[in-house]
Amino acid sequence: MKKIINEPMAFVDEMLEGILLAHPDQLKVTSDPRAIIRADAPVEGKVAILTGGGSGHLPVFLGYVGQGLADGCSVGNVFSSPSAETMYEATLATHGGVGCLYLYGNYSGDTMNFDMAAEMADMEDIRVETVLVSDDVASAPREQWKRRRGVAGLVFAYKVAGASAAEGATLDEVVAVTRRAVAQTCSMGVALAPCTVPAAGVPTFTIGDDEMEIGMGIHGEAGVHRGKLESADQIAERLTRAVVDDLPFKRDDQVAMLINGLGATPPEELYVLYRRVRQILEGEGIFVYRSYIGEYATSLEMAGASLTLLRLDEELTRLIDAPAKSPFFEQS
Amino acid sequence: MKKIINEPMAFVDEMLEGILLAHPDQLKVTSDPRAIIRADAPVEGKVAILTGGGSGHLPVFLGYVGQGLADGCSVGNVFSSPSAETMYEATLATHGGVGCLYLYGNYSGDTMNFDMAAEMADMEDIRVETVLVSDDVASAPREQWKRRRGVAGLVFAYKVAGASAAEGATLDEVVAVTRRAVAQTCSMGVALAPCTVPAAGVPTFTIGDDEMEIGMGIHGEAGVHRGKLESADQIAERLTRAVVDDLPFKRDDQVAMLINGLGATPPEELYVLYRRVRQILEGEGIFVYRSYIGEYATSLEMAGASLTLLRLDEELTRLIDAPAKSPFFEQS
Amino acid sequence: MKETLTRDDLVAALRKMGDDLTEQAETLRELDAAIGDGDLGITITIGFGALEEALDELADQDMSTILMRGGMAFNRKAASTFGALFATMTMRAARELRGVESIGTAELAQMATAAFEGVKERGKAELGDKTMLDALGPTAEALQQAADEGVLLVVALERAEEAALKGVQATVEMKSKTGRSSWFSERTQGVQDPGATAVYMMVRSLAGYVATAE
Amino acid sequence: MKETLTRDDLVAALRKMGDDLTEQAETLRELDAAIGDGDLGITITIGFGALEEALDELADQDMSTILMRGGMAFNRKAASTFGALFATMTMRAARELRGVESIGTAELAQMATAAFEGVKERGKAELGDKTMLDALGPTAEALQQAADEGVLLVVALERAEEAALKGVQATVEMKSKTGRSSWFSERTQGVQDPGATAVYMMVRSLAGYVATAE
Ligand SMILES: Nc1ncnc2c1ncn2[C@@H]1O[C@H](COP(=O)(O)OP(=O)(O)O)[C@@H](O)[C@H]1O
Ligand SMILES: Nc1ncnc2c1ncn2[C@@H]1O[C@H](COP(=O)(O)OP(=O)(O)O)[C@@H](O)[C@H]1O
Ligand SMILES: [Mg+2]
Ligand SMILES: [Mg+2]
Ligand SMILES: [Mg+2]
Ligand SMILES: [Mg+2]
Repeated sequence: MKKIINEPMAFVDEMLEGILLAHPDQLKVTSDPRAIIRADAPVEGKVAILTGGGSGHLPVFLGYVGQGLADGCSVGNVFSSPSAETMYEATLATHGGVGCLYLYGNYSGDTMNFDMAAEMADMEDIRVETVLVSDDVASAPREQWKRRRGVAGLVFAYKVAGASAAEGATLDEVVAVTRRAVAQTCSMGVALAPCTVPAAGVPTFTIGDDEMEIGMGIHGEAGVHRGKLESADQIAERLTRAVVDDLPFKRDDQVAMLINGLGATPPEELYVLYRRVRQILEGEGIFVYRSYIGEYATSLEMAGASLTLLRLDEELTRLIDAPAKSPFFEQS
Repeated sequence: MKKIINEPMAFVDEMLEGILLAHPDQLKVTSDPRAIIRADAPVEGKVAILTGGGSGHLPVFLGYVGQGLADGCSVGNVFSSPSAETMYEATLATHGGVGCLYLYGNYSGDTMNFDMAAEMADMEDIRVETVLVSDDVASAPREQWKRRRGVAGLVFAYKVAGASAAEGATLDEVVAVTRRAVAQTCSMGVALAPCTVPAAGVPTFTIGDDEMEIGMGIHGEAGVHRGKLESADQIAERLTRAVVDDLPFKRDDQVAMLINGLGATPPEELYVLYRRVRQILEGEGIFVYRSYIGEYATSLEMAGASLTLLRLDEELTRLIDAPAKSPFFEQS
Repeated sequence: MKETLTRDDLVAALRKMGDDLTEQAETLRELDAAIGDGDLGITITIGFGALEEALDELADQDMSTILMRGGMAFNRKAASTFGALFATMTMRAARELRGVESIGTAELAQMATAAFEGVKERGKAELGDKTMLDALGPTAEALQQAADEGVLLVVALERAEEAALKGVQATVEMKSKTGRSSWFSERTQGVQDPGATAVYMMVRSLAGYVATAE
Repeated sequence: MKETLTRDDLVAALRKMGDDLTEQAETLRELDAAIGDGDLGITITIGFGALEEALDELADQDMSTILMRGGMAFNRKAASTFGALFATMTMRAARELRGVESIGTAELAQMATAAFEGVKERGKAELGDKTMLDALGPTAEALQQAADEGVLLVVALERAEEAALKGVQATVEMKSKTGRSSWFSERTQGVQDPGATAVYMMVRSLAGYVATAE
């Protein structure tokens, strides 16, 4: 895959430089160039939401730093965890005196580094709680859902946690509602073509010209089914079945729905997919309260898409509906 | 290129079905299934902005139907003009008694069909004025800028025209300010990899694994330079030079800037490109007042990007800053 | 061989034209891909498909209505430069058919001339700009000449086909001055204009119908 | 051949380790690509690069500081599962080095055991889960055994290398139970664990240093 880049090793830092040049009203950097926070951080008296992870997934993770979303983000190399020290810097620069929530995807590199950061914060008497997003149905059976990968479900988690913190909830309250959201969020994806990490220079996986892989992870982790490329309607059927049967989502459930593009798949195709998923859900009596369709969690130029459903209750509905604003996500 | 689609011939209609299912609060369809308009249309006493063109460029064109933007859109097959009759339907369903502006890209298929539609509207005593967007520097020399293709500059044209109409300007006023914006908008793009029209099944062009094409059109129309793929900084230099020297943009000019992704190019790369363009502009004393970075005008899964600059004056600055909201574009 | 075309002939000839052009869609796609955007193949396939479908409904209308509605159906489903110009051609030709019961050389010549003028008005291009005008113009001219000489339809169309072919071949050396391909005008030299080629194929198809139909 | 390692030896051995592992980065990338995400090659290249750079600044510090700061530098630049665990290993091993002037078999055994315990704590995995523990555990055990027997460092490392190799080979048949690869546990069978392989390469590199350095 051809790329518009300079030195592959400078890719992440140059990207960050661009983002900071473009959005100085919304974002600023800390003493650690990889720890980026809200321009108005720290917000005194508000629970700070910290996130982070490898680069290459924009808007995830940095794109969800903003009003009604996260307060800070530590930025790793492409598909690699940020360091413990970066997360610690982001923590110091954003905490508003009432504790921090570390909210990120369940990947061992991130977990290990952010656990180290939390231990460092603890030594400064900053209280840190962690909620891991683990929504990828393909990566472990239901009984072990906490072992699953975190994928596009992150978006709902940010929305809920960020809105709750913005409302003035305590850390315990933010943690509780975010955990509830995460426990009711399921995703399933399909990959059609791989992406290439700039510094690696080779595709993350290989796949036949006429093949697709259901359940592939956003770094190219193997999925649950590889087979001939099917029609959008058949793919919709597979993704919807996997997600609906998992939680399971039931008749009269009210859900927020995300059809997410992985990078190279055009929005037109996402709407073709959305159409059929929506029809199937309606057929099952599952009510789609709010829909997001677009690129919300990508894997560089990977081709493919994912479906995420979040079961709503009254509080989650309010938090999902709340306004939010970042350079990458705006809802009024 | 593999696609998430059903029957290629059903692609556009299924996509529209998905968009209407997803955004019933913002969009509705007319008696012609390809004529899509604002949910609150017609807005009495407001100049209606009508647009349209081939599919495959989302958010262009339909994505800019919304508050402070366009009122209606006629939707063609992929990369093909909509019919005169569709545009006529959209006109009938949106005009608010004070005239319509047809605002679209300079492509002969669209021009011929929309001119036919304007003649049909004229027979109903609906006044229609046309402003063609022709911002692609690569497609004709400066002296003949009205012959140029319309590309990502459409976004600024919608923003300006939509905000002006929303402010209550007359048709003549909307036309005047939109023409002024269009006359001061220049774009230049680079393509790295082609896209495939679903019904055609073959890529729109071929290009070597190590090549790029500067100035290629958004349907794969030949550009002005094909050569070895260069670094992001070198590409930035080429695009910026072409755009700045064309108008030309001068020291102390204030501009709105758009770095637009064509489809497969990740946002990370767009920011790497943005960084260098911004540095060059600053070096020339050109002040970037507002930046848009992302996918605003795509070509299915084409890889590449474009730079657009709009020279601002006081009125244009106000109109660019005005709020706007559609399912694909939100600014508060 | 047909001496004149009746309503049933018009319908049959249009169907044959649809079939013939659709068979050549890939050639047209390739030509358009070389100097345009490659959509002409789809336009032809979808457009003539829509026209043939419309004919099912229109078969008992008068010739003028058949031609006009057929052209509109083409552009409704396959709107494009070519579609709009095709609809313009059929509309203008249809105007010449009002009250006409059968088409001989004189009528066909009038229709072709009207179509040519219509395309000129709609597209604001000139002969030599490397467009369909460069096939349509010679066609109209040859038919007019044939009408003046009073030759049979089959001969007139033989000459028209020849004229269209020469016209289309002449486009190879032209540089595009209008439409999509004019953006890289220099590079269009050496490639035959796709729209002109389609017009030539239409003339050839009609000539074939007249020569062979019983 | 070295009987003990001084501070200069530690620095030299770490540099050699960096060079050796970087040379093998492509192998590690491929293993990680097969059952993980393929970033281990980059992690190794960047991480050891950062470590070697840090050594330039650290060369006159004590051994414990060198090791701890070196590991932190690795993870700062190449944070990842492997990076965090590498930093954990060096930090725990560094703790054992406080006040120590030279490393013999006994000291090395203590360092390895502490590193092993540290990785277990941080990663919450068990032996047999197909992780670096499966190379690190046998290494620590072999070194401890050698220390108990009082053998020379060079012999101890020979045995450790052998144990690590066996450990790493045993991972081939294991199914991953933790980390990225556990998401497709079944399919990981037949592939050698990349992290364990890296640990084995580190042990081999150190054994090579001790065997050949003057
Ligand atoms: N202004 C014009 N007048 C007459 N014919 C034109 C004009 N512009 C383009 N054409 C014809 O249209 C053909 C291309 O048709 P089509 O593929 O539908 O156009 P596009 O894809 O550019 O909209 C050209 O080959 C040419 O013959
Ligand atoms: N919980 C764990 N405990 C010990 N080692 C682990 C653990 N999880 C993963 N590893 C090791 O880390 C290696 C992968 O490292 P790395 O590529 O950095 O991980 P990732 O890319 O998944 O973050 C694995 O091969 C394995 O040896
Ligand atoms: Mg990794
Ligand atoms: Mg076209
Ligand atoms: Mg064309
Ligand atoms: Mg890895």
